[in-house]
Amino acid sequence: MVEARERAEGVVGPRRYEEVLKAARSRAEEALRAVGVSFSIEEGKGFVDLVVDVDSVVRAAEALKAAGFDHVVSVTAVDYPKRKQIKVAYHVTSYLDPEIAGGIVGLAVYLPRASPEMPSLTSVWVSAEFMEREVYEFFGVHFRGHPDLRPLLLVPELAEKHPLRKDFVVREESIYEGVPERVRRG
Amino acid sequence: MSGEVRVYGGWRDDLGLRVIPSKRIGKDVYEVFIGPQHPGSGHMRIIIRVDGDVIVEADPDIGYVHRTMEKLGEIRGWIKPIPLFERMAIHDACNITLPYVRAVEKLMGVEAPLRAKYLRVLLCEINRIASHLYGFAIFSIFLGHSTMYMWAMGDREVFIQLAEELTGARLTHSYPIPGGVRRDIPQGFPDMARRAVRYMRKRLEEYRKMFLENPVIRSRLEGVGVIPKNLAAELGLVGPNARGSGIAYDVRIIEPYEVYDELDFEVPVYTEGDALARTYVRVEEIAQSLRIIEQVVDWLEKKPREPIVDESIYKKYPPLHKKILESQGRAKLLPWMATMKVPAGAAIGRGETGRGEIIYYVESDGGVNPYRVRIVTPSARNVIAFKYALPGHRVMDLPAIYGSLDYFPPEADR
Amino acid sequence: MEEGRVYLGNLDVAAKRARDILLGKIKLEKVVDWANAFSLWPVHLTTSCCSTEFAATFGPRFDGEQFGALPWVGPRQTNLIVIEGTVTRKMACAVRVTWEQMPHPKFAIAMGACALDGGLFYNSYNVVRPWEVIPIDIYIPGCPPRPESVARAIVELQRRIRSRRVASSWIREGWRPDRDYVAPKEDYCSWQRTSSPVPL
Amino acid sequence: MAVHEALAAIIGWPPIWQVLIIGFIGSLVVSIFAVWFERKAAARVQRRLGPYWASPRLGGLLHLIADLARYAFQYPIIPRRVDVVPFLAAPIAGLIIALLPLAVIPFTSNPSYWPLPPAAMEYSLLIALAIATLPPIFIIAAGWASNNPFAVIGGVREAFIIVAYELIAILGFLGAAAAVGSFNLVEIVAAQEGFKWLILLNPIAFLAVFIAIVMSTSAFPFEIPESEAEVVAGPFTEYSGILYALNMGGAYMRRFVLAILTVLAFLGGWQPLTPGEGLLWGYILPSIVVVAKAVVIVLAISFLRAVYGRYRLDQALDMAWKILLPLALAGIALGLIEASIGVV
Repeated sequence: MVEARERAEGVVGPRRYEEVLKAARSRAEEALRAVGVSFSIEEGKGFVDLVVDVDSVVRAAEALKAAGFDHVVSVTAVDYPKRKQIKVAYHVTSYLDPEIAGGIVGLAVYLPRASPEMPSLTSVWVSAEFMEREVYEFFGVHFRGHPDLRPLLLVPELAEKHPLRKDFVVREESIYEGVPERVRRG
Repeated sequence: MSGEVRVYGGWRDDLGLRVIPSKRIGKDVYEVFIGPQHPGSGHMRIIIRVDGDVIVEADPDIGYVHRTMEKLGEIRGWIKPIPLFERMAIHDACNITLPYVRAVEKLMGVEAPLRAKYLRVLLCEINRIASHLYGFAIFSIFLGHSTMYMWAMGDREVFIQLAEELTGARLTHSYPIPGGVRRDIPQGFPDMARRAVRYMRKRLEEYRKMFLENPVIRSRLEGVGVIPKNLAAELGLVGPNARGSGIAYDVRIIEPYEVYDELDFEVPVYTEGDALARTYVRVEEIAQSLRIIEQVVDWLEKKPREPIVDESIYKKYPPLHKKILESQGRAKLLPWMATMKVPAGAAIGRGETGRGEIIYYVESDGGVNPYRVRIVTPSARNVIAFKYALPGHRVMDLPAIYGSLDYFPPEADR
Repeated sequence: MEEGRVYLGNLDVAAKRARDILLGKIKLEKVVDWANAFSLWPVHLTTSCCSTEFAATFGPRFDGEQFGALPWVGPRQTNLIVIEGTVTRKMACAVRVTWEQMPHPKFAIAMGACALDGGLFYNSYNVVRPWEVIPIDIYIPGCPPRPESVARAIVELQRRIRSRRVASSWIREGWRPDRDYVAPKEDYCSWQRTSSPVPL
Repeated sequence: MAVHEALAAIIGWPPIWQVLIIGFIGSLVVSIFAVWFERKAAARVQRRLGPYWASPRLGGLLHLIADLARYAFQYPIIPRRVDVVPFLAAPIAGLIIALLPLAVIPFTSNPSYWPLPPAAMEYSLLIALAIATLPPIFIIAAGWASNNPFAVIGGVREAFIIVAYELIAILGFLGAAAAVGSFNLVEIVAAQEGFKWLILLNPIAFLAVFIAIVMSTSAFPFEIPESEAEVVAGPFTEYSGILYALNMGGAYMRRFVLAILTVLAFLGGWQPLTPGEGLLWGYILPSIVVVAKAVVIVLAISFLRAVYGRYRLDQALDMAWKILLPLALAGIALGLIEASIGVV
């Protein structure tokens, strides 16, 4: 049993999440500064977003990966029609580095809403592959260099409409939709 | 006292990194569409390309149960998404809604009282056992072991009944609400829970004899679907699948939410990374959940009854509802909650469901509806494992690997 | 080809007469209905999360097999389809294809509020109503329905088959007149043509 | 000779009525009972009721009749893409040939009720084995004619399994024949007089034969060709209605026929009964004893479903070639040693 415990490196004990987040944040900031990527910070509750330029996102991602952030938790996209922007945030964290394990740091970019396009980070983080496909179909963000950019969840005709954008409106609550006419009864 | 990691295993020391074969596409490679109407697929489709009897490429085609949770979450206020989201993993309802509730609580700045936290943990652990047993049942029917399916299904009913006693619903509990829980424990619940715990401990031994140590089952699982630690971290697998590969990661100890830092339990980790290791992780987790249930029930019995909703919410209760809450221990949902506004900001709430880490990214613009709810369920993160774990295995290994990953499509498709 | 008829006879007439004798004269009707009622094998098609309760129905506590219902693997060998909850656009095609693969007489149970009118997902953009896709015999309300109500639906379907002679009349007529009004298959399966899986 | 006399002679010819009565009707009843037992025993192990409400007093036995009747009257679908003639012929031919070994198996030591003339009886074990190994060909044909990927995979698996188990079954029976020194089933039974049953004298060969039967009729834990988790219903995926019932019935009937052969070779046949004169004592009672023993074997195989999962194909083949084949050879060696010592 003792040997097995030694074999499993990176065993994390219980700790306060705030400390982990702080460590992860300073590690990420250092990593970005080291490669000379300028960034701004957006605070969230339980995470922090580092906003970078589209041009430097690959370099920033590689730096974060090298700093120990080994997998993507979520590729989160948010549509801001008023600002005409779409925010794409790669929320990453670490499994293997016990110091920052679990601290969520976001690598965010703002894309123009009319033609959202950015380089794919699948080559850096394999775990982003399916999530990028999801963002592609729901927001229409085109990921350059993605190995297999197809709709994941939706049928193709629906994926063209990008349902999670704010201008795709679903019927509001309390309006009951009647029987569709195309069903011929009796 | 708190959770600690405990590393088990070591029955196979010789497992190194498994090399994924390169994509050999030749003339004799043919395509097999497995699903969605297929006994070994559930509600998804896996397109596999087979060379002889060996899978060379696998392409999970999901989305057959995509019910647009993220979009509907944006138009239904802050309370009504709770019953909506628990349809993702209906047999793990408390675990899957609690992180959303916690994210909303973070934005609102309220916190559940201690008793409510214990009650949440109680239902979470009951649900975790039920979820593991369900996965266990599906897994064993994939391997053709119908008796284990029936046993696990039957024992799951024990915990469903326990949850029903606590919340009033078999599966869809909608138990945690922002700032508390809906109900206190009913009369006689602690004894019932202890009986269930004793029963389940006995049954786990029988599971070992019947299933885990069955030579046929072991030969199907040992060394099958090996995901080494590095690959598991690279793919971002979660839950028992990561812990079966030697990654000591559990949200309950990474970010001890509710009262998990006051409870004594272990997080089992196996280092082999094969299907058997993942199965053993689940079995050990059931045993640990039983421990937690015992502790929580003891605590609840010892402490006197306190309010189970936050004070800021309790203040807004009309007198009649206050009386119901104090006498019967039922917290009513009030009309103002349907149109309540939440301060602007973004929060990430996360928790450990039976299948692993779930993450809610909730963004508010200060309105009556969430501006954006991004849900990353454990199955949605595990689905990538099909693409990387299946190649190199035989077709008959597909159900073994599928079952050991404990993948639940409605959860992955959201 | 008049001579041919001397030797072979009119096969249609002969088959019809044989069918009449089998079903009418010998009172096989009752046997057929009884057999169909007590041998309702649901096909394995899980459409949504009601499948957990469906699985519980056939677990040891509720044991759906006591009514003779045995969940079976392939559609060709079954005669009952249970829509287990929401049917999405992608799944609708699978439901329809599975229904068409089943030999008649066949029956359908729609389980859950989503299968009635969408339930919680009534205004979702990806949900279709199963009664547009296939003809349904029995609806079970609930979200999700308890296993008892699934068992109740099976018993109710048995009663209906036996009292209304559904199965035998279906075999006699060759089709079921009150059960053909669903939308055309193209409505649900058109996406399969347009979507292109990875070329081999 | 008048026509009706000729007809009566043909119907009264022992091989024919043996195939028709014991074979068809008997094995139909046995298969229904075996399926019922399989479901009911599994239900008991799994703490539930099993089929029940069609006939509460009979313990739900009528549910199986209902299943059969439902299959019989359901509309059989013949998909457009199948090869029609083999698709239709395979289940029927498979069923008939599965029953044909009964045309050469003696159920009594009374020569007047033997299906073959005494001279031909010398090789009855070999003839029966030769016919008994034929039906899987038709399962493969069914799979290939279906033109469905799952059916084709199932057919290929069946082919793999045949190659593995056929040799073991034959070698296992040879172990019995070697011990007695004869291929005559009557002599093999006669040699087991006085409870010197070959299952006791040569348990190795019996074990090999038993597992070979389990494998050949794709029962658990070797239910690989029809393994539902990957290949739906295997070779029978496209079959519906009565054609599927024939296919499934064929498997159980094959199990029953092979069990009868095993009873004669290892379990002392009609012993402890000594067949006498007359139809009742000379034929009916001995055959009832044989069938009863065979039913025990069939039920034992059915019960395995409740205990085991299924092996992987390569593991099953591994087991067949690396463990069972040496086992069967050891059975022959043991039989030869016993024959030379004179135990039997």
